[in-house]
Amino acid sequence: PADLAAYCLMLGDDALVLSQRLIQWITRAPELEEEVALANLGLDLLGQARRLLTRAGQLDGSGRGEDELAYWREESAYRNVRLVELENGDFAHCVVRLLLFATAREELYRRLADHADPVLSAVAALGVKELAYHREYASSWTVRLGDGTEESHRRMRAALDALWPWLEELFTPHEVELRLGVDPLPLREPVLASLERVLAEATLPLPAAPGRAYVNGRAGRHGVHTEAMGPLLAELQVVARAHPGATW
Amino acid sequence: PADLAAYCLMLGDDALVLSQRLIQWITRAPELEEEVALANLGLDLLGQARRLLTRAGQLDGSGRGEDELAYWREESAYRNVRLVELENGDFAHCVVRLLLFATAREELYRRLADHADPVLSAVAALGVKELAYHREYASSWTVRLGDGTEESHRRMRAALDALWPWLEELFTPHEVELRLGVDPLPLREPVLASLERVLAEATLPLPAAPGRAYVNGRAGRHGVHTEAMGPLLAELQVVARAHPGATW
Amino acid sequence: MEPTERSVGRWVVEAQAQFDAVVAAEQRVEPRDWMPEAYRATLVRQIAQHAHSEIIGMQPEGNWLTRAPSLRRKAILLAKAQDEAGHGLYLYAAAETLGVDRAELTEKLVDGRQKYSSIFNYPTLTFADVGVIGWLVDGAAICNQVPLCRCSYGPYARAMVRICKEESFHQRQGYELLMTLMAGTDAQRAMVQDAVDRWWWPSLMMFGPPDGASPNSERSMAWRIKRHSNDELRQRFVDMTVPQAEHLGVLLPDPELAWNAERGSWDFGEPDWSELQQVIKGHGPCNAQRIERRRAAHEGGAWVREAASAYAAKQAAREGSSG
Amino acid sequence: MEPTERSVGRWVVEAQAQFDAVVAAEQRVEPRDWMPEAYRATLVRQIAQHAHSEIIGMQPEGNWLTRAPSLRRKAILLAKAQDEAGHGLYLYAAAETLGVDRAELTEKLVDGRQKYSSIFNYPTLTFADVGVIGWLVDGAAICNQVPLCRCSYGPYARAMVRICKEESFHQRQGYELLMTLMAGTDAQRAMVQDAVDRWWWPSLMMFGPPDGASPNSERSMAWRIKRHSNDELRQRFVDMTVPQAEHLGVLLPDPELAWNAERGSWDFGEPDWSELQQVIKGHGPCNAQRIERRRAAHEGGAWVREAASAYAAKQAAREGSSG
Repeated sequence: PADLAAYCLMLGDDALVLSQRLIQWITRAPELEEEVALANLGLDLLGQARRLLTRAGQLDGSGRGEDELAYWREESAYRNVRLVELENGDFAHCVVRLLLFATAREELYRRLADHADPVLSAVAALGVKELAYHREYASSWTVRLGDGTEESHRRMRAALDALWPWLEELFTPHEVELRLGVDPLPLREPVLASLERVLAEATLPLPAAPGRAYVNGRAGRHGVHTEAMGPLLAELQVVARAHPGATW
Repeated sequence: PADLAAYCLMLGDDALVLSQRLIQWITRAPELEEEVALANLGLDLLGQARRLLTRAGQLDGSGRGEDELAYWREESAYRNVRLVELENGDFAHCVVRLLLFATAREELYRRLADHADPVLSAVAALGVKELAYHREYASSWTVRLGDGTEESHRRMRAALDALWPWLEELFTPHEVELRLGVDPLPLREPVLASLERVLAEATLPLPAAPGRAYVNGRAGRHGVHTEAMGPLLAELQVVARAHPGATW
Repeated sequence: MEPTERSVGRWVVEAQAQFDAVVAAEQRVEPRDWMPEAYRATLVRQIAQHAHSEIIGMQPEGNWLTRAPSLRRKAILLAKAQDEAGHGLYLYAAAETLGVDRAELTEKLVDGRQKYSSIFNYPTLTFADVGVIGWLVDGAAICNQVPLCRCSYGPYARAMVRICKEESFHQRQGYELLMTLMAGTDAQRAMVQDAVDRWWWPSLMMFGPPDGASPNSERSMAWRIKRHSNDELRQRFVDMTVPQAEHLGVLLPDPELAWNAERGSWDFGEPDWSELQQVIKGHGPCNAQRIERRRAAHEGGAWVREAASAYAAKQAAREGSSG
Repeated sequence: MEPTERSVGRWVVEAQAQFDAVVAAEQRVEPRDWMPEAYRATLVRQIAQHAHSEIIGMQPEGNWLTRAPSLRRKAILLAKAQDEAGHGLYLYAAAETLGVDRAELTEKLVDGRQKYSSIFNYPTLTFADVGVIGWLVDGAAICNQVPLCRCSYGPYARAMVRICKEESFHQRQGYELLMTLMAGTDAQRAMVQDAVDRWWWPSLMMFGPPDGASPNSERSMAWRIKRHSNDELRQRFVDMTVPQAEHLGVLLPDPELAWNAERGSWDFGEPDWSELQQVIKGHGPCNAQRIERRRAAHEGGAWVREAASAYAAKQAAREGSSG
């Protein structure tokens, strides 16, 4: 259960942190329909995060609830991949990050939908539908922006160059994943194949850049994040931490 | 002494918050010489803030030191004017805010240099020299950017339009100032005259916009700030507050 | 056969009579019906202002989305922001039935030719503001908007039915947040009182100037766009809110607030109309910030909208050539 | 009288002999002296890389300027950032004595044609990193730089004297911060240990690849630009640092670290050179972020520099016409 708790934290933190990045788009989106859609995606991910964090708190024996885990852990105890925490850029950056994450996470949830843990399998079974919508949303914008104007094409290439090197971390197994038999490496091929199809339709080249280096072998899954993570958590946690023990 | 403590807080908070905004420029300035200069200005203001907050903590009988006042007060207890807390914009915005603030603060410090309180008078006596340099620095950039290129002129006008309405608050007396006999209203005329000279040399028009409204008669000096203040304090305070009682 | 001037004249007179009869009978005017130009213009202005208010109104609360102190409150607030964007969409669609388009209205918003509710030019300073906006600002909006569900213009009336239902839900959530905070720590209770102190008077000003100073009201009433005077609605809001404040345990910051047994209503003080005037003229604490944010989103999103159009055009061409 | 080819040839031979003699005698080569082209190119590359490192090196620590947990630490860190900008200025000035200009070097930095120290491509994740950078990174830099104070090229040597003095001051401040944290709470001590765990190996890599894999070293030594091999300096750093770590009470994350009585030195393990290779090739955790920040500041500041030039030109014209 300690390993399963740690795994729920990893997936829950991915969802929570990406949700926070999407929320930062609200009142800043290029069109009102996108305000609605991004809020919708953010709500899906926030819902997944709440169920996964709650499950982690049950499994690790600490009795911590979703809020205790979200608001009172420090940065090094957060286990999300670095891709989801990077600062927001332009809308192309938003679309590309969603595309990379949703394609990989849908593929993962599909495999977890029959996991032995009833909560994890339920989150995955519902999540696979949600993520399929996220991937569709991101794919359709990828195609429109990639095959839109020269400027949108250029911005999409820049976003791909910036984000692609962080994708590899999603396929790099952590020891907890290996012990649980949920090695993410087999996701790599189908995810890349799917991304290749979308990028081809979008007239965008598949980037070839290698993954970003770790720090002495450690990265997001080990609590070693980027410099974007501290300010993100500071903002997320500031009100809750100003009122220890309060109920909201 | 309660009034004098409150007054030291007002001036100390002005200096601390503007210093924090200047510090955010580090590694982002248009030229290395400006990195050095902005750090220098930030250090001056930070020094003033430390002496003024320390004095406020002595006078109010609470025994709070500079760090307790800087890191453990909440937003509504901060007494700076709103001008200093507004989010950074471009370098023109930085220059105009410095110009407005430094011109007004130099004028104030000149009058406070013979104040009965030995600490306040010492801060003012040293500060008047520091602020004269700040005003000179801002004035010389105001002239260069105002009378530089079309683009720099346009940016300076936009910065003036954005910031001018917040200037008035520096001349609007708070009851504490009236009781202490340090009404800031008499500063208004000499400050405006000085600004008019600099703007004329910079070929920039003197803005005519009225001051920004208060909220039910309250603004920065009463702890009613703008939406820029919360994130500024969250960033300033996050590490200190994560470690209550720690020494650094 | 071209209609003669006289036949056009007679047709207009008949159409006007038909319009007047529909309005007087409390029936709905629909987009294809003839309507007086002034009626159309009034509606466009009012619906646009209302749509703009929904969109600008996302900002003060949106300010707390990333900082909401529990994940449940974050989800509630995010769903509310989503609803508001949706309300904006319905209302712009209603305005479009009158022959204007959304892009044009957005341009008018960002260059200051059209207004939005002045209440959103005040800052949100603590998380309690989220609750107080739900309670007081949404509450006042509902007082203003419920009569609009019976507005003579069909698309606007139908949009308002849906919007009012969701607004009531938001108001209850706001009040529930405040109940939770008032049952919490001293600091939480103080946050609520401070937020009420800041939002009470601006909320009262949401009903507009006193009746004597409200020039367009009479005609809007005749057209069944407006049904109650500003002062009537303000009084209704005060009477509804005072017992809620008592139940919450907060003090409304008005020393003149007193029950008037004779009128069966609460007496209350005069808002600071000069502050409201400053805010209306663009000098409120957040006017520049709100418009700037909207402008930045709109202009910063131009390349995205252009790309979407370019792609749609390419697709249409491809389908045309293959079909 | 035009010099003949032969006379030029002889002149070069004599100049080269003169240069060799100056270098061998541990005297200084000055900007107006003749120097071999390869010497000049090597110096430009090294001084530029050094200047870039000062400027890029402001970022990892600058990341904590706004969050420093006491006002005293904030002031210290701000003064340090100011010093680093100053070091960058001296060093660019030293490079300019060799006939290049700062703007050109900055262009080469932001488009990746010139490097900076790879150590700055690691993230700073807690405030303890500020102390550890002072202790380990500045410490390693000083080991590298002290010999440069005797570098054969005068302007570089003189800049290094001033820089080393300030770097030592920064290193002492970093160590003092760590002493304070180690005397503090459990959480503070854990922060320090975590930071040491992350920075130890990258610090060792600051001395460059092992001697066998360092192709340009020999010539730089002959020219008295470099005086010790990478491995010598690395050993010197380890020997200096181990007792400091013991005094602090932190563990260096190397199980092979052991006193070798025979050598009178500490034995230590092999850094992960493959990770260093990734970082050098541009794939480190922060390479893209560091260059992007520098590029954004440089390009975002173009209008300011243009305005300053335009104003200076106008002023010159005005003085010309009035003078």
